[in-house]
Amino acid sequence: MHFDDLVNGFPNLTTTGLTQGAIYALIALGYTLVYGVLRLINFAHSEVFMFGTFGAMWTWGWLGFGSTSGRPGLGTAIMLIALGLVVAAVVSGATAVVVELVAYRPLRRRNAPPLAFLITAIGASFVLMELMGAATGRIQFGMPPLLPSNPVINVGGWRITPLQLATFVVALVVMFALDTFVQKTRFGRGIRAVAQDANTAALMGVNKGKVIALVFLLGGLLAGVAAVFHNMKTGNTRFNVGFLIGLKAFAAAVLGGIGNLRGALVGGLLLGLVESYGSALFGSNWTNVIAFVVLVVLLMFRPTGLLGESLGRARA
Amino acid sequence: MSAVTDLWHRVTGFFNQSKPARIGLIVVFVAFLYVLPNREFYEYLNIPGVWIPLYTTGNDMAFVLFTCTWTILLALGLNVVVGYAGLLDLGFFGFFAVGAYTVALMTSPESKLITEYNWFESPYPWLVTVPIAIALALLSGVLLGWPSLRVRGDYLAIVTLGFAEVIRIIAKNQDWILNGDRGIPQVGHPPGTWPDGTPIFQFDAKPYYWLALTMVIVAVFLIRNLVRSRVGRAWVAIREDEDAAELMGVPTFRFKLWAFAIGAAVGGISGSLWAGYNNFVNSATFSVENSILVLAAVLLGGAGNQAGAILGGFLVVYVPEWLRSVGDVFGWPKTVRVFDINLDVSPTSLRYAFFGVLLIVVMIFRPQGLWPNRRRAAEFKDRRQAVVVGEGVG
Amino acid sequence: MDRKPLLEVDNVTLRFGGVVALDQVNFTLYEGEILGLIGPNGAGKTTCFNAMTGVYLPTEGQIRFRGEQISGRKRFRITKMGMARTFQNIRLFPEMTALENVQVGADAHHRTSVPSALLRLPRHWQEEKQGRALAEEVLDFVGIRHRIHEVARNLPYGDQRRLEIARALATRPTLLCLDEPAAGFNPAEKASLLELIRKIRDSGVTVLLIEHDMRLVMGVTDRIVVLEFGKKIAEGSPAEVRDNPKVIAAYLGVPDAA
Amino acid sequence: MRQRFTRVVGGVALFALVAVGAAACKKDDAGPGGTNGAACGLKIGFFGALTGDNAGLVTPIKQGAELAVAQYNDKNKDCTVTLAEFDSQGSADKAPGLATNAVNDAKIVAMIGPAFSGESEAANPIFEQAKLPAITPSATRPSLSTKGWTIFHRGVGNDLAQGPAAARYIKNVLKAEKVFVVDDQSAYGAGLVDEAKKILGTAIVGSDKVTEKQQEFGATVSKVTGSGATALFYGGYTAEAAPFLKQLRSQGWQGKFLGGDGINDANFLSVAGKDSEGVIATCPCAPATAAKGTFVQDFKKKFNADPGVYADVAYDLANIFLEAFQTGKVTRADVQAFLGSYSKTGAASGVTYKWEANGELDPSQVVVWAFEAKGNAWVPAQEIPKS
Repeated sequence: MHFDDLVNGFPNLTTTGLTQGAIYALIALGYTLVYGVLRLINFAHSEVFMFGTFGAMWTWGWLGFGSTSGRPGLGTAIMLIALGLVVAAVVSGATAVVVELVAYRPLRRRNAPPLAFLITAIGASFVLMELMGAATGRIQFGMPPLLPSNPVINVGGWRITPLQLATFVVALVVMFALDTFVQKTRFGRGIRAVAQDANTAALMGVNKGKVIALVFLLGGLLAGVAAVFHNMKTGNTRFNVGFLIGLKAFAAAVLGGIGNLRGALVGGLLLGLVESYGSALFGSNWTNVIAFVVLVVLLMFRPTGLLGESLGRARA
Repeated sequence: MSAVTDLWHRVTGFFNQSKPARIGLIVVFVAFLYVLPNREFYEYLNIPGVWIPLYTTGNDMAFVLFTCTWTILLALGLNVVVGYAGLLDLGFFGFFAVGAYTVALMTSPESKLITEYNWFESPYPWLVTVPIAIALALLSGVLLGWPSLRVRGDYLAIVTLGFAEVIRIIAKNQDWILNGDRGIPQVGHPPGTWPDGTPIFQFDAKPYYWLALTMVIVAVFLIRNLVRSRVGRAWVAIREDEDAAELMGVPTFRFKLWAFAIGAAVGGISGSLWAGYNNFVNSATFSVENSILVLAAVLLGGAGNQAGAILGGFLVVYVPEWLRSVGDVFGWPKTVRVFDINLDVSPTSLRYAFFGVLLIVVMIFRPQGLWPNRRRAAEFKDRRQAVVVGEGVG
Repeated sequence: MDRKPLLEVDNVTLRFGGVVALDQVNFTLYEGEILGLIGPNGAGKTTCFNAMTGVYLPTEGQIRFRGEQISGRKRFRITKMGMARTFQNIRLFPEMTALENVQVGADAHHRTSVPSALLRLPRHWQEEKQGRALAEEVLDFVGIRHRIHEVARNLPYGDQRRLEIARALATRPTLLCLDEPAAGFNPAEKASLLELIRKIRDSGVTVLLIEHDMRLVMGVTDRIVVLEFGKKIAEGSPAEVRDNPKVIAAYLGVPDAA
Repeated sequence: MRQRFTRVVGGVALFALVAVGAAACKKDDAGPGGTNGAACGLKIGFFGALTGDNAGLVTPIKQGAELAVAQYNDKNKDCTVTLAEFDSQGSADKAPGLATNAVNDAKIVAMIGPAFSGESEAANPIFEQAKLPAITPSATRPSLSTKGWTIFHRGVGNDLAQGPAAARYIKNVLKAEKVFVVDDQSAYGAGLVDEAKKILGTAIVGSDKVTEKQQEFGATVSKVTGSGATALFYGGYTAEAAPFLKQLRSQGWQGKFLGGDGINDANFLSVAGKDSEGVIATCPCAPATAAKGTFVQDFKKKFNADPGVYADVAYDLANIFLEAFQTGKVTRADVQAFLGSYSKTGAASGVTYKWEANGELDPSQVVVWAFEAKGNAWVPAQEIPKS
C-alpha cells in the first residue's frame, strides 16, 4: 500500500484515469450497443478496435509521418488527427459491419441459440487478429508524435496535456452525439424499438437487418475514434493490442449496466479512475485485480450494473 | 449419395437398437483410442492421403493427444457448468491452475513451501497430491460460486472471467509462493516403472495420455451418473427456467454451487495431470484465452452432451496442431511476396486464423454444436421451422 | 366441515416504488376448500400469488401457512412445506420430457444429492424408483400418461397446462395454487379442467384458484375473494359475490370482462 | 443384420489387435544420433514463439538463424541444411511435445533455443535425455545452468552479469542519486531488476511492476514524476518499454531511461522514435564489428526489417553449428563435443563463444556494454567495468 503515492499523485492520477476511462467508454459503447439490440457479447469488437489503430497509423505513415519523424506544427497535427479519426472510424466501422455480415447474420437468419453467437464472435476475433498478425509480422509499430507534450494546464504539479484534454473533449462530444442520435433521430428510434422488442418493431415496419447493421457500424465508428486516441496516448500498436483493452471495455460496459449507453460512459470513466488510483495504491501489476474486484463487488449489490439496462427491456 | 445416407441410417439405427452392439462398438473404439498415439500404427496402415496426414508431423502425436485429453477433461467439467446447469463461465481455466499449482507446490523440491516457508521438509509423491488438488479445486469452485452465483447470465460470465484473471495475476507475482513467471520446476511424476527399471511417467507423453484417457472415461461415467439423477434434472431445470425450478422445490443455489464444484474438481484433475507431465508450471499458461478456448470446445462440440464436449475438446487442440504439419505434408508455400512485403502464409503461422474460420463455419451450419444433445437438435429444428413460418406470415 | 385455517393472508401490503400493488389484503384459506381469487386485469391477483409463494416479499403484513410465517423464506422451502403452484403463462422445462418435468417436482422431497448420485448409493435408487412411480401416477391422474416420454415443448397446449398441474402435484402439496389454468381453453376443455380441479380437491388437496373467467369460478369454488386495484372488495360464497354491487361495478367497469 | 454386425465388430477388433501388435513389435526407429555421417540434409532446430503474443520478440531471432542457414546453403548448394522451426508460442505448456518431436527427428542434431526461460525448463530435460545439444540465444534465467543439463548452452550472459552491470553504470557513470526501477514481472525483467536493486540500494526512490501487454502506464508515470527520480531502470522488453517511455516523455519526465538487452533492438528505436534519444541499453555483448555491418545489411535486405534483439546472436549460433557440420561433426554427440572446445568470436554479435562446463559463457568472455540511442541507432557508449 502506497498511500503517499496516491495522495501525491492524486490530481494527475485523476486526469490519466479519466482519459483512459474515456477511451474505455468509447469502446464499451460498441459492446453496449450490440448487446442492447442483440443480447450478444460481440467478442470481436476488440479486433474492430485494433483494425482502427492500424488504419490511422497507416494513414499517417502514408502521409509521411512515421514514428521517427519530428513533431509537426499544431495545425498539421490537428489535420492529421482529424484525418486519422475519419480513416480509423471508417476502417473500424467497415470491419464491424463485415463481422456482422459474415459471422452473425447467417446465424441470426437460422435463429441460432445465443451461445452460438459467442463462438462465432470468438472465431471472428481469432481470424481478424491472426490475419493482422501475419500481415504485420506480429511486431510493434510506433506512432508519430502529433500533439505537443507541454501541458495546457500546470497548477502546482497538476498537469493536463493537450492530448488528455483532446481525448476527453472528443470522447464527450462523440458520446453526446451518439446519445442525441439514438434519442432524437428516426434511426435512433429504430434502434430503441428493436432493442425493446425486435419482433414488434419488425411488425411496425422497422427494418431489423438495417438497424442491426447500423448498430455494428456505430459501435465500429466509436471504436475507431477510441483507436486514434489510444494510438496517440500509448504511442504504439500491434496485432494483439485489442484483447486486453477490449476486455476492460467490456468490463466497463458491464459495470455501468450493459445495454445502457450512459452506463457505458459511467462504467468506463469509473473503471479508468479505479485502475489509476488502484495502481498507485497497490502497484500497476495489481491493476486488473482491483478492477475486477470492484466489478464483482458492485455486481453483488447491483446485479445489473450501476445504471441498469435501459437500451432495451430489462432481462427476463 | 442417398445409398450412402441410407446405409448410414441403417448402421446407426442398428447400433441404436442393439445394446450389446453399442457396447461392443464403444469398447472397440476405446481400444482404438489407446493405440492411437503409436506412430507405428499409422505406418502400419500406411494409407497415404488418409492416415499419414492425420498424424501430426509438426508436433509429437502422443503429446498432442495428451493435450487433447486434458482439454477434454476441462471441457467435460465445463460442460457440467455451461451445458447442464446453463451457467456461463468464462474463467474455467482458473480451476485448472488451482490443480496444477497444488501438485507443483507439493511435489517440487524447489517449491517455496519447502525452501522458504518450511511447511514440509520433502516433496510429496504425485499420487498423494492429486486428491488434495481435486479437493482444493472443488473448494475454490465453491468459494467462487458462493458470491458470484447471485448474478446471472452474462454478468456471471464477467465475474468468472475476473476470477480467472485474479488467479493468474496472483500467480504472476514472483514474491509469493507461486513464484510468478519463474515458475516451479521439477514437478513430480506419477509412480511406476517399466520392467527395465526406467520410470513410466517421465518425459514421454504416451503413458500420460493413457492415464488421462482413463481419467476421461472415469469422469464420463461419474458425470453420467449425476446427469441421470435428481442432480442432473435439477441442473437442466435451472438451465431451462431458474425461477420455475426453485418454485418446484429445487434448491437452485445449492445445485448451482454443486455444478460449479463438480466442474472445478474435474478441472483440478486435469490440471494435476498436466502439471505432472509438463514438469514445469508457471503463470504464463493460465491466460484468459485458454478459458475461452475451453468454452469454445464445449459449444463447438455441443453443450449439454458429453460426447459433444469430448469431440469439441479434441478438435480445439487437434485442428491447430494438425494445421502445423499440413503445410509440410502437402508442400504449401510459406511466404508470399505482396508489394515487397513478405506475407507469412504458412498454415503453421495462420493456424489460429483457420481455426477461427472453422469455428464460424461450424456455428453457421450447426449452431447447436457438432454433436448436440438429441433434444437440443430437435429444439433447433423447431426454432428453424418457427422462423420459416414467421417469415411466411410477415 | 372442520374449518381449519391453512393459509392466512394477514394485512399484506406490497409496494413497488410508488405503486401500491397490494393494499392491506386479508383473507384466509381453509383446509379442503376451493377458494377462488378473482378480479379484473391488473387487480393484483398474480401479485398476491407471488407474495404467497415467496417470489415477492410483502412490504407489510404477514402470510402464514399452517400457522407458520412464510414470507422471507426460501422459495423451495415453501414448496417443501406443501404449497405448489402453476404459472399464468406456462413455465415448463421445455427441453425435458413430461416424465422428467414431473420428476423435478417429485424430487422436492428427495434428499439425494451429489455424493449418493455419484456413487449410486441405495438411497439414490430408492428415491429414483419412488419418484418415477409418483410421476407416473400423477401423469395418469391428470390424464396425460400417454405423453410420458414426449418433450414438454412439443406437447399440445392443453396438455402443457395439465403437465404443469401434474408437476405441481408431484411436490405432494397440501395447497395447490392454480394461476388462470383455463386461459385459452375452449368450453369443452374448461369443463374437463373443472372435473380435474374437483378431483384434486377430493384427493385431499386444498385449491386456490385464480381465474378471470367468472363462470368457471362460480361453478367450482366454495368461496371467492375479489380484488380490485390491489384491494379486497368482496369475499363470500359464489352467490354472495355474484350479487355484490361492488363486484358488478368492478367487472362492468372493465370492458373486456367475461 | 446381426451377421453384418459381427463382421463389422470382428473386423474392427482384428484391425485394432494387429495395430497393437505392430506397435509392440516395432521400435521407435527415430532415436538420437541415428545419422550415417553425411552432412547433407541435416537440420538445425529453432525453438521459440513464432506465433502468438511473443512472436514479435522471437521472430527476428529466428530470422537471424534463417539468414545464416540461407547464406550457408547458397555456398553449399549440393549439400544443404534446413532450419526446422518449433513454434512453442512461448508457453511452457506447448514445449514438451515439440521438444519430443524435435528429439525424434534424427536429422536434427543441433538446437537453437528455447528462446524463453520458461519453456526451457520444460523442454531442456527432454533434450538432455536425448543428448541433443542446444544453445539458447535469449533465455537468461541464471538458474537454467544449475540443473545439470549437459546439453545446455547459453549464447548470452545471464541476468547475473547484466543486472549488476546496469546498476553500476547508473551509479558510477550516470551518478544518479534518485533511481526508479520498474519491471514487467517476467522472469527476465524481474531477474534483471532484482540483481540491479542489490547494487543500487538506497539510491532507489521508488519501484513499480507492470505487466506484459500493458499499454497504459499513467499511474506508473505519475509515480515516476512524483518521485523526482533522475534515472529509471526498466527490466523488460520493447513491447512495454517503448510505450512506457513515450508516455513518460509525454508527461514531461526528462530523466535518463535505461533498460537491459530486452530493449536493445531496432524495433525499440522505431517504436519510440524521437523519444528514444539518449536511452541507454545494456547488453552482454561487444559493440559492432565490421562484420556486424554486413549482418545488419544482409538482414535488412532479406527480411525488409531491422534485426531485433538477439538476431545477431542467433546468426552467430547458427554459424557455429554450420561450422561443426562443415568440419564433419554430424551427430549429436559430435556437435556436443564440438561446442565443448569451441572458442571464437561471433561475427555479428562480437561475443566470444566459449562455454564453461555448466553451459554458461566463460565469465571472462562476458563483457557488458552500454549502448546509447543516438539519431535512431544504438551507439556503443562504453564497456561497463566488472566491478
